[in-house]
Amino acid sequence: MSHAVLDIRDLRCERDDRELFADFDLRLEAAQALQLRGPNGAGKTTLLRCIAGMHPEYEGSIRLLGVPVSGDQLLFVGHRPGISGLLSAADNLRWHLDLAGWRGSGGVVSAALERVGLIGYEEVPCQQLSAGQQRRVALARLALPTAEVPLWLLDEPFTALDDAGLQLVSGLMAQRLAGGGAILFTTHQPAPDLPGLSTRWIGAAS
Amino acid sequence: MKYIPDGLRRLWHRMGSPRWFYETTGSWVPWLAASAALLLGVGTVWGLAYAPPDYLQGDSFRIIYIHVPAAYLAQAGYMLMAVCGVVLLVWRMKLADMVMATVAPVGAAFTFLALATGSIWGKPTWGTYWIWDARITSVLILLFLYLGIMGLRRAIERPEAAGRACAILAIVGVINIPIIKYSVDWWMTLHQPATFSVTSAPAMPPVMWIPLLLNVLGFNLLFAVSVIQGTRTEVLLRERRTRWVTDLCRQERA
Amino acid sequence: MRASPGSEASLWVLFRGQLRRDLKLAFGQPSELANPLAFFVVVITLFPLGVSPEPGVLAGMAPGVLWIAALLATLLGLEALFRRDRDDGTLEQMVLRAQPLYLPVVARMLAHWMVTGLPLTLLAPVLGGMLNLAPEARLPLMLGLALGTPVLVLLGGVGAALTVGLRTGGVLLALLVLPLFVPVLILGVSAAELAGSGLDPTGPLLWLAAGTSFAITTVPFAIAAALRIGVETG
Amino acid sequence: MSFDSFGEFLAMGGHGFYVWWSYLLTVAVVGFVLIWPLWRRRRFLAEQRGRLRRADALGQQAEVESNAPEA
Repeated sequence: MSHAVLDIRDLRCERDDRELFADFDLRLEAAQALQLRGPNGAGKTTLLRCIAGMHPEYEGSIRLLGVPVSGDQLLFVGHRPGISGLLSAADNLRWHLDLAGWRGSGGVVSAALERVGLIGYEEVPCQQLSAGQQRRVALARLALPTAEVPLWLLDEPFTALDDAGLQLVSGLMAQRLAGGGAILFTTHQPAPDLPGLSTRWIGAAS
Repeated sequence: MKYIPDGLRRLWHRMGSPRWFYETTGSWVPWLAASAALLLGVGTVWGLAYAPPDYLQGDSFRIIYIHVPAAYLAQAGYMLMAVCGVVLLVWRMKLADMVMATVAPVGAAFTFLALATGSIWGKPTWGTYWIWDARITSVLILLFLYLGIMGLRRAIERPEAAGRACAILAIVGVINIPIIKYSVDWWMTLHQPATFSVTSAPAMPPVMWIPLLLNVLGFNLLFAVSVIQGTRTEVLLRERRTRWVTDLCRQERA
Repeated sequence: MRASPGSEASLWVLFRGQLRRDLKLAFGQPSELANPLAFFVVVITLFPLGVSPEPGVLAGMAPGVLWIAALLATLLGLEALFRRDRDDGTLEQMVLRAQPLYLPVVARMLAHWMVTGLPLTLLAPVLGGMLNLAPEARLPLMLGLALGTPVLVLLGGVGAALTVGLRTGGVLLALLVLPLFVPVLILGVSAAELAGSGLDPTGPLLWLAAGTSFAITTVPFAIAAALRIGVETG
Repeated sequence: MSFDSFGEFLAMGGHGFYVWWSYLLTVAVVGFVLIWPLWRRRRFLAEQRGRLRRADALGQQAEVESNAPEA
């Protein structure tokens, strides 16, 4: 029997003494993308953090490919960039490769930076880049070979990006979907044009 | 857990339920308190009035009838926190966290008592209220460890995270306690050691140690009463949003 | 191409990558590197001024003074140990992705030791000379610091990890870790004192070595567990 | 009985001050340890009662109960 990439059942989750979810189910198959929408405080970020294992106060079952979630099966891009401002873009990405135990050529780093349009900025400390450029460094992680994992969790991936950046990120997402990955993301903007995309409202609208 | 008989496993799970704890232990408290009062009454009167004076220390040795139980509880309390910490981290039993949160101030109070009585005992014996005796120094460090745990719990807002953080600290601390104790003992042998310490009274006759035993038992029961009462309160606080606690509050009002 | 998780080679990549990153970060800010060392030197300078410049008096208290100053200098660097990583989100990436988390934690602590404990150790004999420390005590002092500062850094790491998300960092951190430093302090000072009075310092040094190996193998697990709590939603 | 008179008992062979201070301190600590949890409990119940009364007065009993999942 084949398992869904992400299978959430009977999720009940609280935060600061307030119930965010009760009897919440969610199922995401390979090559599917799901956009979470809802007002601020509805629990979109908390849901992503529950899945990533960074919010342990929940009841219910969260399974990735039929087994409990393991950090090396997913890629999480949160509000915090995961990029150190004191290091260069290349050093930051190299560290992300090392974290995943990547043993291939380091050439993939410049390829990823080229993909997000940061050619020539490889060795500049990230804190000297503009906010949009820093955001691109964070998103360059999506273009690394270590991003080829079954599930992406993206929290507001389109903030601080110009139109070109938006195109770029939706391109990376489409590529991952074509490669058989599943994507769960939050955004306040209207959804970009992606194959296999559906939208789910949580919070007030439900 | 697979090889544990079913009945035992069910008991374990039931014990993990704060509500079960609250409803079961309520009736224990009066009995425990009465036994504690009896033991402490007999032990203390015996120790204060009937035990003969120590041939070296005179009547000031009667302080041991409270100092020893307090020092014992100070250490036992920390151990209990570490055990609760393991239970919390391994089995995620919330009740263990509630016990741990309750034990900290009680254990710290007894640690303070051990320290204060040891220091008061030092005045007639050594001629000064404070001497860097190995045991007293270890107890002082134990007090710091308690204060650290209490400080950490206060500093972390989410009770769930605070519990696990304190569990880690308690486990690290409990591994360190014997190391601290032995290193301090060893350090004393390098420097001028105090000739005798508050608990090293040579070969006590039964008329002196039986009251000590009674008091140790009595203090243990007292500790149990306090921890059970404290945990019951903690259960109510943490489960205040559940229906059974709301109902209980309504009943209390009526 | 991608190493299967857990294979030896990818474990090495994980360890080396973290170490390289942390060393780059440390050497990227020379001031933060120098501050604990400057603190160490300044504190040592205060003792002759505050207590007595008498060579005999200084020699007697030199081991203790050097060790306590080293202890406080270690403490100084701890608060920032994980804080910046938490703020920029690299800590949550590390906790999430690294398998096992033990390895990058060890690398993190090793890097921190290389920029705090190691320079302190190398500087100690010079400052010992200024405090009139007996020449035969200098090597045992250095050995003691070399063996003891890793334990200080590791135990301090537990405190730093436990307080990483908290607003009331510094004082609480000191309260958490200083009592745990006691055995290291006692053993380290004793080694130097024994050697200074012409006795054999190997006993306490061996105990320190035992403690260091025990701490290296076990304490990173506690740090890792504490970091997992630290990255949870606050 | 190791003392001949009540006066001697109080004097404790000249160490009365230390012995009685220790026991006084013990009574204080034991009192604290026993009363503190009870005091917390009383405060909690008073608070909850206040909350429930407020909820009742507002006719919003439902608010409290909807917040209360079955234990």
